[in-house]
Amino acid sequence: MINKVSPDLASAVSAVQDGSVVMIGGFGDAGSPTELIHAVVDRGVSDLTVISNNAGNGLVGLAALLNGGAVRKIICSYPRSSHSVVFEELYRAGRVELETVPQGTLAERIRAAGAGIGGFYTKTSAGTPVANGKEIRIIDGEEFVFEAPLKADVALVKAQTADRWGNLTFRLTARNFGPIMCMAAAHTIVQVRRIVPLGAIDPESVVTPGIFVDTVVQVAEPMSERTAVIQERAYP
Amino acid sequence: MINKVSPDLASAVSAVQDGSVVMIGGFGDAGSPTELIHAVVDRGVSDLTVISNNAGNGLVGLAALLNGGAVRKIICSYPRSSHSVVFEELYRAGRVELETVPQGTLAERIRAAGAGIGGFYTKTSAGTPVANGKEIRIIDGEEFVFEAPLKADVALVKAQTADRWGNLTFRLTARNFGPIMCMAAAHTIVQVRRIVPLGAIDPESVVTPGIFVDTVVQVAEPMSERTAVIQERAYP
Amino acid sequence: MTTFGPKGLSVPQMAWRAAQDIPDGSYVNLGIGMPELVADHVPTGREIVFHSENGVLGAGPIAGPDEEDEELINAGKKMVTLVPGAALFHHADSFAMIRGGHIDVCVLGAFQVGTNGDLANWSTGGSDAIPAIGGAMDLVAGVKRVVVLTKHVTKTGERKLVETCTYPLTGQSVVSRIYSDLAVIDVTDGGFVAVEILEGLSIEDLASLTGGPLRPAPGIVSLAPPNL
Amino acid sequence: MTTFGPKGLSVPQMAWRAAQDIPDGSYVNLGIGMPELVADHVPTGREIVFHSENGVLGAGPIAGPDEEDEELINAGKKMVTLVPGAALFHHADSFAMIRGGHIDVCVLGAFQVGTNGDLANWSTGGSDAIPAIGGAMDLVAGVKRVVVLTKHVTKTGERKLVETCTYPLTGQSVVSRIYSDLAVIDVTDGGFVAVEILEGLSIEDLASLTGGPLRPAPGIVSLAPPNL
Repeated sequence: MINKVSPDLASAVSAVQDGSVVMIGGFGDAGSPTELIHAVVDRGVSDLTVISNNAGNGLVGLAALLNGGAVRKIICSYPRSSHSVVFEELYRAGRVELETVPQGTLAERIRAAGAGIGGFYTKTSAGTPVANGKEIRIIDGEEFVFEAPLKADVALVKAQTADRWGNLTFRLTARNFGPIMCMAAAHTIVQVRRIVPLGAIDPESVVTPGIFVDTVVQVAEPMSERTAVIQERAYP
Repeated sequence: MINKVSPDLASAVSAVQDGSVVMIGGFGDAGSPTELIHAVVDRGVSDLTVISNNAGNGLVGLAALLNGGAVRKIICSYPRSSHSVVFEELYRAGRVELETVPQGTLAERIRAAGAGIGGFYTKTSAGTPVANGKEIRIIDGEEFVFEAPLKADVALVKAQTADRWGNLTFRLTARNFGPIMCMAAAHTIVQVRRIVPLGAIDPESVVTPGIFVDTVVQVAEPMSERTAVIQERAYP
Repeated sequence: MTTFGPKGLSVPQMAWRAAQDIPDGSYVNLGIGMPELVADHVPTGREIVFHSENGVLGAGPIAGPDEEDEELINAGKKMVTLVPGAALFHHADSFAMIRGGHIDVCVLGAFQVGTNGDLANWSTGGSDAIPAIGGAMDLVAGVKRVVVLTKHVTKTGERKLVETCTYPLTGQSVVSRIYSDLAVIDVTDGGFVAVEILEGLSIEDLASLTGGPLRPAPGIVSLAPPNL
Repeated sequence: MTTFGPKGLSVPQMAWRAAQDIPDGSYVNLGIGMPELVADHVPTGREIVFHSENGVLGAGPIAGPDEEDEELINAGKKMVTLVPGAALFHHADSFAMIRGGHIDVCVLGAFQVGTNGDLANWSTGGSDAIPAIGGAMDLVAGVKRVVVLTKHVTKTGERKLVETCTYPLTGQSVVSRIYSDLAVIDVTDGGFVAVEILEGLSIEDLASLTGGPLRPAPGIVSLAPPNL
């Protein structure tokens, strides 16, 4: 019998270890798996490499993980925001390493890892400093840049609904990196608002099939990172 | 105002010209855009290159197009079946060229064309005759084969529901190559059972967003290729 | 505010002007900031589908107080709405639209545009700057027509239309047209060509505020936005 | 039918034997033909999710007369059903599952298996043959564990387990285990190792029907399927 439902957050994130490469879903505060991240904060792990579109806001979620010193390196597309204070301090103090990747290249590298692609050529970043040191190939007269797949030990993702097989639906733009990160990690952990019986999700509407998911945990009412930032709440 | 709905099949397929590269959706008889193919037969075009998983069955659909002499070359993964008699005759007579591609490589090459990827590396076919003459690269100690994107002038696809913007849903395993072929063709033509008002398809459940679709035409009750083959019906 | 150069178009007027050129039926991506305003000025009767790279086609206006949903945001992280016909998808599919050449037009901001169409809009190259790229490099590499919406010069009077970009590039030879507060300028093989110019501004004055060679189009006309 | 060699397992018995080794919770792809029968013999209490490369996870049994739907087929183009928990997806996503290493086990037929685990199952290399590949090359390249279900020798007595494949390869060093009508054989760095052998058949007899070196596993046991 397949039952990917974990009883609580602490058990759910037990796959995260010192030195893990961790993908974290979300774009801005939509889709941020805040409660899963906090459970990782509680584990007290260190030396993480985080792959995420942004670099956290305020003092909760990814920012809390950074603030606790758990992160050695972050690979992201857009680390700057009006509330990315923790990241900026750590970065300027040389306490966190940053690799900036164009957003589409980030997404495609993640998908490539999930799809068994050994690398691909993209026009994105050709002729820019981002392409420095990368292999360039001329295809049909245009410059393309070689990009390698980007995989992870663990992915932390927020979705809307799951069944015990790990089939997922998402909600609005909280979908963003979730489905591809589920594909690209050796162990994918998903927090969902609702867990429904097997068969309750229309097979036509499953966004992420359960094969890409290892652990599901219910967080019925996830916190609003936006509100937490405005209220200057911190975790822990 | 955007209205991609075409009044009839003949107008719908007017983008197919002599020498066009034409993707045709379907796996077996599920998802075969039979009525669109017949409209192309009626146009009397020639010298087509067809990209499709199979090579047609009986004397309808793709087999009818082949039988009419419209196809110069077919790129597919599995041209053999118990009813692929037309293709087999033409192939043995040297009257149609065949390029056989592993099914996953076919799908990934089509997606690559749709996603602006200049080429990619896959483990599939490494060490087999299919890799002969292709670039091999060792990635993490394993042999990978370079594959180029596969694009088309026109795609013929069968879906279930469309709105006037071309948003699509599919039905069961008739989905197969449809969504990726929609992405990879300069002009995508889709036959659907139902046309619904804009907004009637749940944004969460749109499988192919309208941006990938150029023309939609209603075929409320598409023929069953399976039945046509059993009954030995021919087109025209 | 414009201490250097003549008083040009207001920001809404600039956005209005850019919006006039977007054909009916276009799929359009708007950069964060000033370009977002273009959506407010689509001419009546045109149906334009707005793409937001975080996974929306058919993004509608900014959400009203009763419509706000933190899980429905645009690329600028503002809460938005969906129009009928909208579709939602994941990031790889979203960037497949961008990189695969499916988006017709994108409107971006700029630090610098070179006479050859080079665009610099992600980093001023300062050693202390935190490099943030976002989707800009993908947009310029993949979208069919890339246009720029920008003040003609910076607040401190530096030229943004330049002979050669000195800031790190976003993309090479990608910009087709520039909508500034002073002019509409095409980027051609022969350099900057003004096709519309602010009423009362001479081509010489415009040229003096432009860092690369600039010439008037044969049929140059006045840039005449409504009051906005 | 087996005019050469001893009377071995029936096809359902072979499928039964392969099914016993599939762990609870596995994602499994079954090749077209004989391997499809493996689904009928999943031990009670195990939940196994069957993948069909034409876009299904959670493919159920062959459709009964009242359930038939021409748009719900498996990779062998037979009309099937869906089980609760099934998901549908397009071909690129389906092969991302295969090629990305997400499928645990696939069971394939074979023309030849080499002592090094090479598999040939798509073409006998005849000049008149129509080359048809399907998903086999993707499966062997991507699935975590590739096993083969095959008669030990062909109808004309040719060995299918060979020193070196002479037919065009499907993949190099990909096969982990072979379920034949005579034995269960692991493909190891040291060649073929019989772990189970048909009751009454000697290892020497089995070796004589095997094209490459074969040795018994230290704990070799009898192959004892139920009557099927």
